[in-house]
Amino acid sequence: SSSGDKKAEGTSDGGAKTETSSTGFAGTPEEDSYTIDLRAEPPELNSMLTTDVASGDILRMVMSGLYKLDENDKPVPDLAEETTVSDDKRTYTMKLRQDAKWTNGEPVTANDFVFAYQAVCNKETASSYAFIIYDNLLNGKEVYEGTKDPSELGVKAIDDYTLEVTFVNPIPYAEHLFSFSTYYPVNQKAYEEIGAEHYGDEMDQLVTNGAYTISEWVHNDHITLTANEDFYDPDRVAVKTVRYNMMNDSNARMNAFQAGQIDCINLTGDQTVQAESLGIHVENYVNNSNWYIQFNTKKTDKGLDNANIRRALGLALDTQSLCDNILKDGSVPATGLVPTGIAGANDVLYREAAGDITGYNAEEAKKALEKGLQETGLKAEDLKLSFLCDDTDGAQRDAQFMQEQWKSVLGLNVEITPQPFKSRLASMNSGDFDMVYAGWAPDYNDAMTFLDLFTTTNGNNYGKYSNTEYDKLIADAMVEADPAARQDLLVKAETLVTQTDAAVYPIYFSAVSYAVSDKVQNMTRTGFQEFDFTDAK
Amino acid sequence: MDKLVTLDHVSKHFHVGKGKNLVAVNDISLDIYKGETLGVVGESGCGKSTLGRVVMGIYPATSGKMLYNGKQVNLRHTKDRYVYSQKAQIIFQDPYASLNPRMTVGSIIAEGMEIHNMYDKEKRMQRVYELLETVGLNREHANRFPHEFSGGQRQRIGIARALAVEPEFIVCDEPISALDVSIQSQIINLLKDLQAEHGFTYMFIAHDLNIVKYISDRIAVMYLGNLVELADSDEIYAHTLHPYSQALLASVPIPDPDKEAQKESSVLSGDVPSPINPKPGCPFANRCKHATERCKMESPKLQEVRPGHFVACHLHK
Amino acid sequence: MQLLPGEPFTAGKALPDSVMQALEKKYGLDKPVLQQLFIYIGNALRGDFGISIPDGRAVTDVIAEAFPVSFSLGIRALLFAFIMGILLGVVAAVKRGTVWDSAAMFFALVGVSVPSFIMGAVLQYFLGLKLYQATGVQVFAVIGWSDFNSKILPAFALAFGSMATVSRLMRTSMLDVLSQDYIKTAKAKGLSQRQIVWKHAVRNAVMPVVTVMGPLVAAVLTGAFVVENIFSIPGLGKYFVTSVQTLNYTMIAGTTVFYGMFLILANLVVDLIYGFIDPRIKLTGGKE
Amino acid sequence: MRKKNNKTTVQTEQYTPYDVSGKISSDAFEVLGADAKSMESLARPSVSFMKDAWNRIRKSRVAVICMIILGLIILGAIFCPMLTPFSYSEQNVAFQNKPIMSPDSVTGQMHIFGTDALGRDVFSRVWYGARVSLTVAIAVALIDCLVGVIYGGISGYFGGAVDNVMMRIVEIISGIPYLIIVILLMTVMERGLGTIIVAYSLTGWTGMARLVRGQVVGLKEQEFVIAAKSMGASPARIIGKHLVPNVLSVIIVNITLDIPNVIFTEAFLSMLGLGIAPPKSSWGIMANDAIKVFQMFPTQLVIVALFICVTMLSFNLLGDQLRDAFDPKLRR
Amino acid sequence: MEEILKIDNLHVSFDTYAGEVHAVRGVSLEVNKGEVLAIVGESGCGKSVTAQTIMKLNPMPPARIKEGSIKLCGKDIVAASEKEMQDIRGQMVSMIFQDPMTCMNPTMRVGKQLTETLVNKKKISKADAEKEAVRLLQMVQIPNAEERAKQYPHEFSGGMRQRAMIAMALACNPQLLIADEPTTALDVTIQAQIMQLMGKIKDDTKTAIILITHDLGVVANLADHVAVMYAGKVVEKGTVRDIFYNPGHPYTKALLKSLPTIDTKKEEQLVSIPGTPPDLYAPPQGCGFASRCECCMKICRSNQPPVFQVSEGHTASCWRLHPDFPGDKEEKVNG
Ligand SMILES: Nc1ncnc2c1ncn2[C@@H]1O[C@H](COP(=O)(O)OP(=O)(O)OP(=O)(O)O)[C@@H](O)[C@H]1O
Ligand SMILES: Nc1ncnc2c1ncn2[C@@H]1O[C@H](COP(=O)(O)OP(=O)(O)OP(=O)(O)O)[C@@H](O)[C@H]1O
Ligand SMILES: [Mg+2]
Ligand SMILES: [Mg+2]
Repeated sequence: SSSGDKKAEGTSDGGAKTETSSTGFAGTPEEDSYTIDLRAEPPELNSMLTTDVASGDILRMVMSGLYKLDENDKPVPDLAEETTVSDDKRTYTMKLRQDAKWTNGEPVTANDFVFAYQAVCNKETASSYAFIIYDNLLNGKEVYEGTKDPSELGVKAIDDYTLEVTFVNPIPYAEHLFSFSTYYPVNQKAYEEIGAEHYGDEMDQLVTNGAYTISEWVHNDHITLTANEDFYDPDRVAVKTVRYNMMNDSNARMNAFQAGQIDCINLTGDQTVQAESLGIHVENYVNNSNWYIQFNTKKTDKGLDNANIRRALGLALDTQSLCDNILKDGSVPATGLVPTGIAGANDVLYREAAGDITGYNAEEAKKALEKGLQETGLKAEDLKLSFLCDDTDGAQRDAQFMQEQWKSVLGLNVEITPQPFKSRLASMNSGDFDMVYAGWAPDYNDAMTFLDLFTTTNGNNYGKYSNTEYDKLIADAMVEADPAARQDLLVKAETLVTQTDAAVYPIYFSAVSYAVSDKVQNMTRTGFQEFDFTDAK
Repeated sequence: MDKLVTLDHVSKHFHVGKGKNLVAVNDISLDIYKGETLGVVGESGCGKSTLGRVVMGIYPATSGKMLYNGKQVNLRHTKDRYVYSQKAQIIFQDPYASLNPRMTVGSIIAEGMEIHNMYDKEKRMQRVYELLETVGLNREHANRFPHEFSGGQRQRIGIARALAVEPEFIVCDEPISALDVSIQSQIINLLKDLQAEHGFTYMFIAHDLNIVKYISDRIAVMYLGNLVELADSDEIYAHTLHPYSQALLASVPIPDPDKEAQKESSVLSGDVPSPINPKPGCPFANRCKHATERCKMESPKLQEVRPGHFVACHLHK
Repeated sequence: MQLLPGEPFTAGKALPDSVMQALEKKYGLDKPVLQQLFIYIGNALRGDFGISIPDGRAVTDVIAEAFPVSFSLGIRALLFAFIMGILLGVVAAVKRGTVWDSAAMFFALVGVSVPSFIMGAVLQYFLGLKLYQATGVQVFAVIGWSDFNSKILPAFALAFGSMATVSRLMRTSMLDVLSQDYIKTAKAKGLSQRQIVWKHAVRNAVMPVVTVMGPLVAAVLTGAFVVENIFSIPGLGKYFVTSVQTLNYTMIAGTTVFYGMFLILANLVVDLIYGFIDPRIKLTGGKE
Repeated sequence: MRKKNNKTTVQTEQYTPYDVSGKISSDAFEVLGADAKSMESLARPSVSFMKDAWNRIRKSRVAVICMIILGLIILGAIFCPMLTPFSYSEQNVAFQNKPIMSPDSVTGQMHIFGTDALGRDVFSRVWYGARVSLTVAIAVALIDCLVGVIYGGISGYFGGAVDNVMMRIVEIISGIPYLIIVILLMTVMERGLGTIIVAYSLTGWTGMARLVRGQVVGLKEQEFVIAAKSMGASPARIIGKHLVPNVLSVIIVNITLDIPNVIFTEAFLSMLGLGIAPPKSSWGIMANDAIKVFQMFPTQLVIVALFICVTMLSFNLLGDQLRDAFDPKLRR
Repeated sequence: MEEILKIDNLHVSFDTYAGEVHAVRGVSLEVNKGEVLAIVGESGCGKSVTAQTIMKLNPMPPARIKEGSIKLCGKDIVAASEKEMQDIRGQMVSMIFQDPMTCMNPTMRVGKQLTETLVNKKKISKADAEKEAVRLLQMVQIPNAEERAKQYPHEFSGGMRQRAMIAMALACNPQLLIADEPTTALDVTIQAQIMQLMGKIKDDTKTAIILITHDLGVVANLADHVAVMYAGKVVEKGTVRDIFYNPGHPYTKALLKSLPTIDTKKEEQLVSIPGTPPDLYAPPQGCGFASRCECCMKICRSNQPPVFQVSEGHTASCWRLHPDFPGDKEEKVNG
């Protein structure tokens, strides 16, 4: 190993953990406390409004919902002690535990759920994730639009500790939904006292019921969680305090980690290689997100209405090389739209069941391009394509890689237009792009979260892809109660959109690699739970 | 003799900061006759240069009128000033600062002719050479830069520049104060010769009284922006009337040890008051031996007390 | 949710129109643009810069919280830049033409020639990490803004460029002052070199340096964007960088207006200091 | 010294050619009179101010070295990208982050400065980056200079209310940290060379304008300007012929000191991801990329940093030297 | 008479960018107690350099004493170290400069600038020093001395500043006061005030004064002895009366004639000295004045004239004073 780690090993000062250290990165000196890099400030700790991963990470620690995910992303009961599902798989009746308490001393009751779901379904609340309730719950749309009374929403408190939730369709991933932050309960009294405006803005403007409580929150710097003494199951707590730092700079993270100021950091691809060479303990998980190229099918003059041209652009990309040489963080080439970790029917992961749909093939790419050009009557010079991507270093780097591939394989000069995330979304929204490099993280653990994006009417269908066959496949899958049959429909749809029509071309399934110091134990990191310390055994 | 320039109650104020009014020239009326040399003397800061510049039209007067050859010139008018700028020229005190260091001597001298579209290019150059020779330099110097010349030579370049536009009237703003003693006389002689040759009218500003007396026909004495005495140069020396003029004359050291030793000392005490927002009354009152209550209250008017001899003092009626 | 590469954070799902409308109403974005602008200006004049949209906090609150950190970092950096810069400048001027002069000016040149983000990263790596690994003692913290040992490196990284500017300026101005007549007078009075330099020269030489304090404050503020980012300091600069990257317009506008006002204030303070140092300037008027 | 004789030699120190027997021959005392020719002759050859400054610069070793370095960098920026076998965007991803002097795995040609994280040739990128960075820097400096000189010249010359209004505008613009303005503009405009130049120029000229104004305010009270005025010269002539040439040296110095600032800003913008669009390279982009792999492959940063620092250093030093060369106080 | 200062064959050069400036080329002077020596001469002829060399105030480098000796009250100045010079300055010799506007530290109160020396040199307490400062200001006729001491220089008028400078210079009772053009920047009426004050100081304190000026009127008023300098050399030296009434050197003669007095008639042409002084980068081989001298002779161009005695205590350097000089055919200069 390198000299760097030897020095650190020899000189780690007097921490209790020194002896147990196997690699020399003992982490922070404080006992019974982890410092984790959260990378950015959680913008929204109001569970009804939150949309982002960082806030989700904190809420997961401080909130208990009906279900929670275990370390394998399997939903397990949390507050729901006993669940009965109706035969049509649309109604869930749950008995709640009676020993759960809010931090303001009130007990957690079924009404807290009813209140939360009704509030989310209220336009005034302006919840970005309202759809995840109103799309699924009975009468959701009508209540949201105000045509029906909130009391008609598919959620009822049978009594204080019995909750009944009714869905519009049978939902195979219902338990997964119950673990999602929008489905968390909210204490009505606290919410009304603090006011909708400020709920969740500061640590004292939030009432929680979970394993940890927020003990310190310095915005944009760090947030500290301390084990909740009133939690109904104190044993689940892995460590007394967890401090989340918010650091922007990847070098700073690496330095801080090596200097023992932090216990867990995410690594860039290059850092992964470096960390391994320094003997740092590196872990890796697939985060169930994918990155893909979406084509603007309305750009007729640039041949993007032609499936062959689109396919050529996709096939020309050596995704294996991208993952191996550029990303280097454990990401794998995409073989379809749905990432490897997404659940499928009958306990077989979806990807395994569906098999490989897409992949790199330079020869075919050239052929497809030729064919496409013939079909459209365009010349290669006419394809003055621009490639929209994020302005982050990673995205630009990936884009440059692809740009070079298009040039060397297809002889096309593609121009990169990096934009800040929000501008990129705005450009996508207004159809002001040729090709865009976009990524999608699942909202729930089901292939549908990836596939319903490309129906004609979906707001996220920025490429304006429209195929009635595809629309029908998705619509059928929505109401199909049999999991296997449903999955078949989805695989057909996936093949259609990525291969036959190539309206969207998947690039890779992303993974996260991270360094972790020796002292950290019982941390769960998966695609659906970026950090979780409440799975202690 | 004909009047060339007439100043009629000319004042020049500068605004220096809020509510502060610096009275550099206060209500001066005088005539300058054709072909004469009018000497202007006074302490530093009394407004001599400002008066000279007002006459030149560089500073528009705050109030009052100026007539040239009997015609009023409105110096706020660009046209008037342009026409006037050919008739009147100025020679400056500082031979170092008054020549643009980035221009050749030739182009400095030619500039005025260029501005006034005098002659064609070739003739202009010819004139430059002539002028250089007139002031005792030679034509090779035309391509050189001012910093290569000594002070006296530069002053002569300044004179050549003023002569280039063939003016009638030249304001000499202390043209010799910055020069060495041994050079001063060169310039004085040159100015005198030129006047004899071309019949120039000079307004000659200086604080060296000996030189002023030597070169001037009439002398104006200024104090704190005011004209306090005006008379023929011999007259003013023979019958000095204003106490300030008297003190001024007495203060000039004579380069002769015996005479210096005999001279009775009459040193003025005190300092010149500030020209900013001046108090009413005679400006000299605070230093004057003869000052009375009246002097402090009422500023004296310039009056002719002897033929051709004007003075502004309550002592003289 | 929409994904940012490598940073699976901010969601950006195309929201149903109904949700969009609800959000726009909540943030007052449904009104005509001009009206929004007037409302914004009106509010800004009252010190209300609106709501930072991703986290829903008042921009004023964010500034009130983050600025003190930036300020404390900036003050340290400025003090450092001034004290070191003046010392270097004085030494260079007094020992003009010697090795001391060359050394000081080379140091200063390096300062103006190395961008602060390179400086910051290099300092962090060598003085933060490597020194720690070599000695086992955390002489300088690598990140954060808490103990004294975490405040040295960022302040230094931020100050370095400004220090260089100050020292160069100080040297020039010092040389200028040293050639003034009143220094000759002081020397003629028989004062020692030390007395001349410190009692007579420095105060006069500092004046032109004070005039660049305004621009220097601006430089330090903008430099803080980088340094706070590198050292993970919860200051306004770090916020600003994030705001730019996420196009948080209210935050960008608020910070800009605030910085603008702050700089105007800083310039006022500089004027006051100037008047204090130079007795010729009275606060009511200009120079004589 | 107590000799009665009126005309006694007190000391004779000089060899006199005519002194044979202690007595000086009488023809030595032949009166020649004042030497009119040598009197007004100028000993030194005619040199213009600029020529003189140029002579001094040439004599300064530091300045010459700086100019040679800058000349080499500019020449390199022009020619090196044409001469290298690799283009700035050509990738060999399997051959990434290689040290200096590595022969390419495919073509076998030498990567003189190694390769970057995408397997691109650092040598050609650094020279291509020099093109971009220097173009931006010089373009911005010239635009700043043009706008600043005109603006400052007008403001300073006319003074009074005009000056007041114009300077308030400058104050407002420079009251906001320029980076904020640049960043704001960069977010609304399309990225690219032109945009950076425009964005930076929009704010950068204020410094020059102030400087020129300050100089002009001082100069316009100078007697040579007043002389021109009294000659009837128009304001345009005065500004153009008398004022601007006299602030030229200050302007030149300021340009040399401005250029490093622009290079720095470009680098900084690239660091924020607002620089020029990939795959083009600039020093800022390269520094930003190199910093990411700095701990593993420090040479990448060292190379760009060296280029940035040496250029900045050269411009700064040259600026200092120019300032000295143009300083009237140091002239004789 | 007690000799305070003796300069012998002093040569001072400046090493500059353009070459070596031979600013002072063999100056010999002596000053006695209670006497005023005036040094007159053209601008750039080396007056200030000579004076500043006495106090070693010239920046060294670029200045360099090439040759010669300076004895101040018997002390060898040329060999003195900087430390010794600090004791000499202010106590044995002090200096006032031409421009009172720039010679005082603008950011220090006038009183402080006075007490500084006192505390430093005389080692008296601050309070005493303040009292002494006020006394000094009163001595130089500054009204309201106590309040004035608390003011800054910019609140003083030019004349007052120059007087304060004199007070500062006299604070430690130096043996020798060097006044380098003390009145050039002032008005005539103020100049008269300063001259009167200097005369009084000479009489009261018996301080020797070196007065540098190019105004012959001032010389006539104040000086006992005069040294005329030209192009780095003393060309003539003697008592005031010698110089004014019996000048020996053509330059002195021309100088006296070149300026009009009140009695000069308008019709008279002034005697003008054509040309300009030589460039001290390349001083002429012969007499420095040769090129401008009306009666320049062959030998003047090639050989530097030695010092000749005109009368007792009156010397001049001109070949015309050589015993072998055949005499004027027609008196050009005196005519
Ligand atoms: N441009 C200006 N702005 C403000 N004040 C001015 C200006 N020009 C001159 N003054 C003031 O006007 C007064 C008269 O100045 P002026 O230059 O006319 O005096 P002067 O008699 O020529 O003095 P000197 O003998 O020193 O040349 C002075 O107090 C001066 O400060
Ligand atoms: N620091 C210096 N560097 C180079 N040359 C110098 C320096 N100081 C003085 N000189 C030169 O020495 C010569 C004599 O200068 P000095 O100041 O003694 O003249 P001066 O007789 O005092 O003239 P003035 O009447 O103008 O004060 C001049 O030619 C001058 O240029
Ligand atoms: Mg004047
Ligand atoms: Mg002098």
